[in-house]
Amino acid sequence: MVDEAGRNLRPLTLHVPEPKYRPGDTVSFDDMVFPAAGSVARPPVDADPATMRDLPYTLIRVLDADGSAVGEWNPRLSTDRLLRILRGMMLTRIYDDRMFRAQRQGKTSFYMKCTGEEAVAVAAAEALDRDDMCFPSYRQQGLLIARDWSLVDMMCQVYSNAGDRLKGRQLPIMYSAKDAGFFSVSGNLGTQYPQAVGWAMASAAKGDTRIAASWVGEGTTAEGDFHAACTFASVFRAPVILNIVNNQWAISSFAGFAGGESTTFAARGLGYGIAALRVDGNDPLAVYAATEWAAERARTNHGATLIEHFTYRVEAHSTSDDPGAYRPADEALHFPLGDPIARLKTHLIALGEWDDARHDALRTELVAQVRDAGREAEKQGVLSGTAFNHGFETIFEDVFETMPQHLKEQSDWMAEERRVAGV
Amino acid sequence: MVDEAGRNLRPLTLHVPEPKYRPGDTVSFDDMVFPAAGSVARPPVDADPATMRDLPYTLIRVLDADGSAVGEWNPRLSTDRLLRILRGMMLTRIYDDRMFRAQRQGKTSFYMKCTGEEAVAVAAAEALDRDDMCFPSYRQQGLLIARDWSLVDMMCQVYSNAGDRLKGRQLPIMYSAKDAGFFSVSGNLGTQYPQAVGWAMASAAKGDTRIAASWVGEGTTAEGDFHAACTFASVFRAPVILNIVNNQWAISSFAGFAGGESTTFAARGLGYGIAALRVDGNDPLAVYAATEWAAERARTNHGATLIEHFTYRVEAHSTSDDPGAYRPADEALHFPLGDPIARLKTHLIALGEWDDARHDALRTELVAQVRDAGREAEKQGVLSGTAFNHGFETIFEDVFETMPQHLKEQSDWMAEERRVAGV
Amino acid sequence: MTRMNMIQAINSAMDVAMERDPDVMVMGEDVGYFGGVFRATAGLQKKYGKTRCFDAPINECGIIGVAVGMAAYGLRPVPEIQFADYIYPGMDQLVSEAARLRYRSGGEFTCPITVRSPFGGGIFGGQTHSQSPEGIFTHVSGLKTVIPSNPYDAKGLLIAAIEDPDPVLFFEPKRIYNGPFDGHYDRPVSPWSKHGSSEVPEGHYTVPLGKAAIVRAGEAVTLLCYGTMVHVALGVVEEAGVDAEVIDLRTLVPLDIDTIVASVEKTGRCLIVHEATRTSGFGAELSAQVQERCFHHLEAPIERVTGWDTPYPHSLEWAYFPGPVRIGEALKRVMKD
Amino acid sequence: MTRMNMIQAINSAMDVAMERDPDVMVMGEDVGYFGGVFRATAGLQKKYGKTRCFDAPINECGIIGVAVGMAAYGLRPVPEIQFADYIYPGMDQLVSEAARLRYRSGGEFTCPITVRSPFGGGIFGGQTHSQSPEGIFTHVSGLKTVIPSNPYDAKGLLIAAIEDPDPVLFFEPKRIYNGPFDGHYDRPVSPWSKHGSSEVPEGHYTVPLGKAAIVRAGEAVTLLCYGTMVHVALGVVEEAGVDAEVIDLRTLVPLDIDTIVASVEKTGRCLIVHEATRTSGFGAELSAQVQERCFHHLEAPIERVTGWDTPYPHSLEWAYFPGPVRIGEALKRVMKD
Ligand SMILES: Cc1ncc(C[n+]2csc(CCOP(=O)(O)OP(=O)(O)O)c2C)c(N)n1
Ligand SMILES: Cc1ncc(C[n+]2csc(CCOP(=O)(O)OP(=O)(O)O)c2C)c(N)n1
Ligand SMILES: [Mg+2]
Ligand SMILES: [Mg+2]
Repeated sequence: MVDEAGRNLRPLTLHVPEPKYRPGDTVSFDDMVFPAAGSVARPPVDADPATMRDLPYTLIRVLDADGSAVGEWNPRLSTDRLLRILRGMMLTRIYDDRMFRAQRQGKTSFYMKCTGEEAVAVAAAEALDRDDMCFPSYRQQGLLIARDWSLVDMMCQVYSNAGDRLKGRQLPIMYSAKDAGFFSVSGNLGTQYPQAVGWAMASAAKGDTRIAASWVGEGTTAEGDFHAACTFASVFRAPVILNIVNNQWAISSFAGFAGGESTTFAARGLGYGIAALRVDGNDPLAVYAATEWAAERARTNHGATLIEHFTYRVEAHSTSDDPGAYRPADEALHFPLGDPIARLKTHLIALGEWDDARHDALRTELVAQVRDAGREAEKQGVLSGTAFNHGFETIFEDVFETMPQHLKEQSDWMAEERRVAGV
Repeated sequence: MVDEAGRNLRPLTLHVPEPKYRPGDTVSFDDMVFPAAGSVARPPVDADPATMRDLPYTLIRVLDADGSAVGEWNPRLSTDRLLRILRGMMLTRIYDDRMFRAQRQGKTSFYMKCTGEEAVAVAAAEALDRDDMCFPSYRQQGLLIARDWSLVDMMCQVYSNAGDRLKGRQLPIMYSAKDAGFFSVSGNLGTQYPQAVGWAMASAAKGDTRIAASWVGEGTTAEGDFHAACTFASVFRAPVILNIVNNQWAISSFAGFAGGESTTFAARGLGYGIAALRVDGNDPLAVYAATEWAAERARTNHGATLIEHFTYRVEAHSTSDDPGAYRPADEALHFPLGDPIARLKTHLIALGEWDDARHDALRTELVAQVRDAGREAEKQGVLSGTAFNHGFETIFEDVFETMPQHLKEQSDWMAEERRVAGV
Repeated sequence: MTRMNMIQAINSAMDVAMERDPDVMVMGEDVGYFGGVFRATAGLQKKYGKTRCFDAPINECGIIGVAVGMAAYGLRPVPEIQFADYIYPGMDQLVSEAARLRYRSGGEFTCPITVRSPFGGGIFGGQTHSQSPEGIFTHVSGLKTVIPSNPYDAKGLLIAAIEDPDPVLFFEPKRIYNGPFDGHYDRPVSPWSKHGSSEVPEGHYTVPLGKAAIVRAGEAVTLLCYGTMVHVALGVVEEAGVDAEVIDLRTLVPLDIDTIVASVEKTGRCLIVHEATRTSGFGAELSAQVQERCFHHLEAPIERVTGWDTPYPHSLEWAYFPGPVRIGEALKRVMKD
Repeated sequence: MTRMNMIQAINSAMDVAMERDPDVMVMGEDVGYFGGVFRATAGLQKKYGKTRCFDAPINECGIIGVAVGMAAYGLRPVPEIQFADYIYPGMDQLVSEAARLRYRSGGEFTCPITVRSPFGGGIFGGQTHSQSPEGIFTHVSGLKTVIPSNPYDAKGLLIAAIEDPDPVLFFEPKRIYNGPFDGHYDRPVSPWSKHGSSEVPEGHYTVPLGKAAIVRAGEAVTLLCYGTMVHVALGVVEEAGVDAEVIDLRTLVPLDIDTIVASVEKTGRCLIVHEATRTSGFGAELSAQVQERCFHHLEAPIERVTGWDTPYPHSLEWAYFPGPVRIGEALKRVMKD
């Protein structure tokens, strides 16, 4: 094409991202190279973000291939703490497996697993204070488990049963547990991010000492709420940890559709001048260390930290999804950062604090714990399309604190019609 | 405060930004230090953004204190081109002055000046192709003027008069001029940014050669639309130039409320992995050079560029605003980057192509041109609260291409009621 | 003619539109390679290439804003919002931009986009996969709102929407994607293949925007409904043995008020059904207009059967849903006076 | 008691609320040092400090989202949206979050925020400084919508809203900030100081949410209105010499339906006035409810006088505005039958 000015211009083309592999392709992640464990320096928690603009482009790793914890980011955890993290991750996975099966058995409408991403929630929870406030997405059930929340309570929510404190109103896994410092999960992606910043700003305004943390998937970083949160966090130096769980996939769209082809997700932090870390999300010690650093930073009035956790979504997006339609079935197996449970197990064995026998015994114990909880929960009912665990009139409660006249009328109206119709 | 773990914690505090100076303060910008003109290297237009992550933190300047054009970014413009830019900027300022006075004389409801920011629009327009599409904010009237758009047409819009192609529907200065490649200005901040990206994506998808450019203020970068635009621009490598006009103020809020305390606005580009430049917005040659570089980059399929233009809003936000209430009256005088018109004049004089006499003659000519245009426009009416320049029935036109029945009914109804009431 | 369910019909509409007009393109979360979480865009990327059908970042403001820009360029984008519940982040671009672009530019710039979005409940989707926000958009001047109730209409209306020169919201009642649900949640749903309106031409045709369909002629009462509720209403009418005239609105804006008025003038009674919450739902507008225009013909109060004024509950969705019991009782009341 | 205009009354409400409750805080674009583009928050930052009254980044999603988080912490934020036209980018946080937080968490988390926003036209603000979007929010379960029409109510309602345990939208009719505009755009407006309702107590008091005010008692027809239109309606009624009962709704949700029904049962006629566009405006809901509840008392069709179904035009705003001519004509029609 020759333009007005006589220049010979090539036609433009539109770039549409494409993941490396589609179903049927042979997977190899050999080109993914990561810095060695222990190789990244740990700045002081009060460091100026301007002095650590390289951190979003590297990967903080603590556990090396042999299971040794190395480098400045090694959080030097006690064996007790390590075992707590291991237990939390294992319990999360076992819980997921049972609830997934329950959904397949028709006991509920929906379920979402976090397989492979357990460290992101469990190790982070361990690094936070118990009364720090978490604003999770739908894939951080590990937070509740790490905070020893009742499995029965969680299951009752999934079953929308009589024991569900949310009165069957929310989609399964959209937990809410104020006493666990776990904010009500929303179906609308990313909305929790500015809310976490607001909570943290309130805590700061009140001279409190509690901080907030939030989690979104890498796909969700594209939402406007992400930008709102980062902007407010930057402007008001909110004591908040903003986690991005980069598990490579957003339903069927790979991370390239959120900008992952052009840079890292941690780099988003640079744009706002807030501290930004990029972490091996399958390395529980790295997750712990990064969270601890960010928490300390927030708690000492040095503001927000954005953390990208580099991980992989091993299972389907949800029980409604079939990843076989858009990615190779064995892609997860090739993901080079391994499995967080296996890696921590290896570490504990390397420390001489653990062995296969104890590991198997623990698994057996946890399976029993989940099974018992499941039985307990199911006593209070499971979701049914035709029988109901809560009275119809409960749908009018909690719209407002005090039920206004129009809702009372509607409630009465419903009752009367059902009476007349004899149902 | 001692927490559960027995740690002695200091209460958090909320940081609320505060500009350096408030009314009554003595202004000094001596602490603002800028790199010398000519000191910043110019990467090739196809450079990988990863190789130029320093550019958002510096300031591209071409004109030095003596008015010489120096360094790699010197666009080496012909005298004709320099004079065109000078003329465009002067005409813009003179036009602004007249329309501002017209508003004060009660001839219209509202006006917005761009005093001090003329280079950002005029020099950019010169560096774009005439058929590249501009998605401006309300402060880039200079684009229309640089593209030799009819002043009378612009004035008729400001007066909502009989000659207003927009039929008096839009607030003054919300121009629309498709034939000038100037998109309809919106009152909602930032909405034009994703639209520009969409236009650019469409151009690329169609194998066209035209690119898009958009402008927002630094305050507007906080909006979600900014993030949407940058994300799509990054993902689809859209041929678009995303300009941020950092004029230090957003109505009464200084740039710190958009994140300016923590980093530069150009740095936002890093987060998306798109090329990002930071430019002396009062240096017309720097603006030209940066725009030319970004346009070439876009046109050769290397994707989007974010450009921060560092400038200062010399006048009130709009005719509804009184900056004396929130910033020192003389702050503009202290802004260290000078005035774009004066700087280009000095440059032309230094080149030996210009002098005061010619400058004054040009000003006189342009004042006359604007005065004549004003008279011409006013012949077609000015805004009046009680007499109307367009028929009442016109408010029903253009809601849809074909007027649906309900609007016809409403139009008839209005006519009938007015007939009956005798108005 | 071939048998299609709603999804297939919608897919075919986009296929036909893309085939005929190279400026039609499809964009949205998961719509590309995968073909959409409901499979509505299956095969389109393969057939028309990645630059005409592609995944979007998860940003509804961007999806709509970018579509507005593409439309200003001259394309006819068909963006998908994965669930209508997720349309709110894109609200400003719809309300302030798409809807007003023609008006504010004096006709210089136009915005022929069609925003497709599955809506409505009854699938145990909980609060954020069940809402019916159509009423909100009917309040916005400059937008058209279309809701099909069967495969034939879905395809014809969607093609008409894509060809329309102005922005159209096309809400798809997801509960009836696979079959015409009659509101009896305890009974199996018959698939579309057993239903006449699943006979769909393979090629191009349109069902005009702004025209309602009388899906059952009758003399005793006028029943106004759209989407899923058409089938629920028809079921109740059959069971009750009432000679109701059931009108499927198909387009809410512009509304086919003439068909409605003619019917109510004939029957003297009117019942309005929708799934959206009651207060300020589109039923309010229908009720107001019928009352304004047919006042002297009305023999009984116009009634509305709607979702209650609560969020959409997960396990108790059948308590919220305006099902056969409620419609049946309301029908009795409207017929009584 | 002291004389206040609407701005002063609103300012005083926030002052009183902040004084009494350290958890009340104010945030929004330009509300801090500058005191707001309409000066509604003037002096608050100085008096209560920067951590209780501050400017926000220009991001309405953030302003509301952050307020939701602050409310979850335990504060009572009073965010300002500079113009109601700019509320849409914050729509999702309002509709999907603030409005449903109590419900979806079974009462565990609550959201006592009050979103203040100037709305309405008549100030030559063009399309994006003139809109009346209140109808949209009345469709959202879990939100309350409040609109004052005079200084006394403005202060009392705003304090009540701030003290309310649930999210409230508080729309301020900016056309009457300085005086009760009667719709005659060619006549001067008398300042509030000449109006009884500008006598406002300096301290704490509330006007309860959900209670309408009969601002003029009458027998011949019921006139339902709110905000600016209260004064326009009163003017028309006086001029026409009709014995109308004029009801200022004050709160749209929850609606004081009892007061409305009692009036219409008495008068048998009803005229509804609002400035928002007609289709699916709140007038539709009012009309539907009055018809449903007072059908057998109605002697004439309920009429709605509203803004037309167009964007708000700049220079022709008086063509759009439902002024005295239109209300007067409608009044004649409603009285005729
Ligand atoms: C506002 C909004 N838009 C779209 C969706 C539909 N949706 C649910 S999950 C999802 C993908 C999210 O991916 P990511 O953020 O990467 O999180 P992950 O599922 O990988 O944990 C989408 C598009 C939604 N829930 N909310
Ligand atoms: C969505 C939206 N929110 C708020 C406003 C009100 N408003 C108009 S201009 C402005 C300040 C914009 O500042 P900036 O982006 O820096 O541009 P500048 O005026 O400095 O050119 C604000 C808050 C608006 N027009 N749109
Ligand atoms: Mg993901
Ligand atoms: Mg600015």
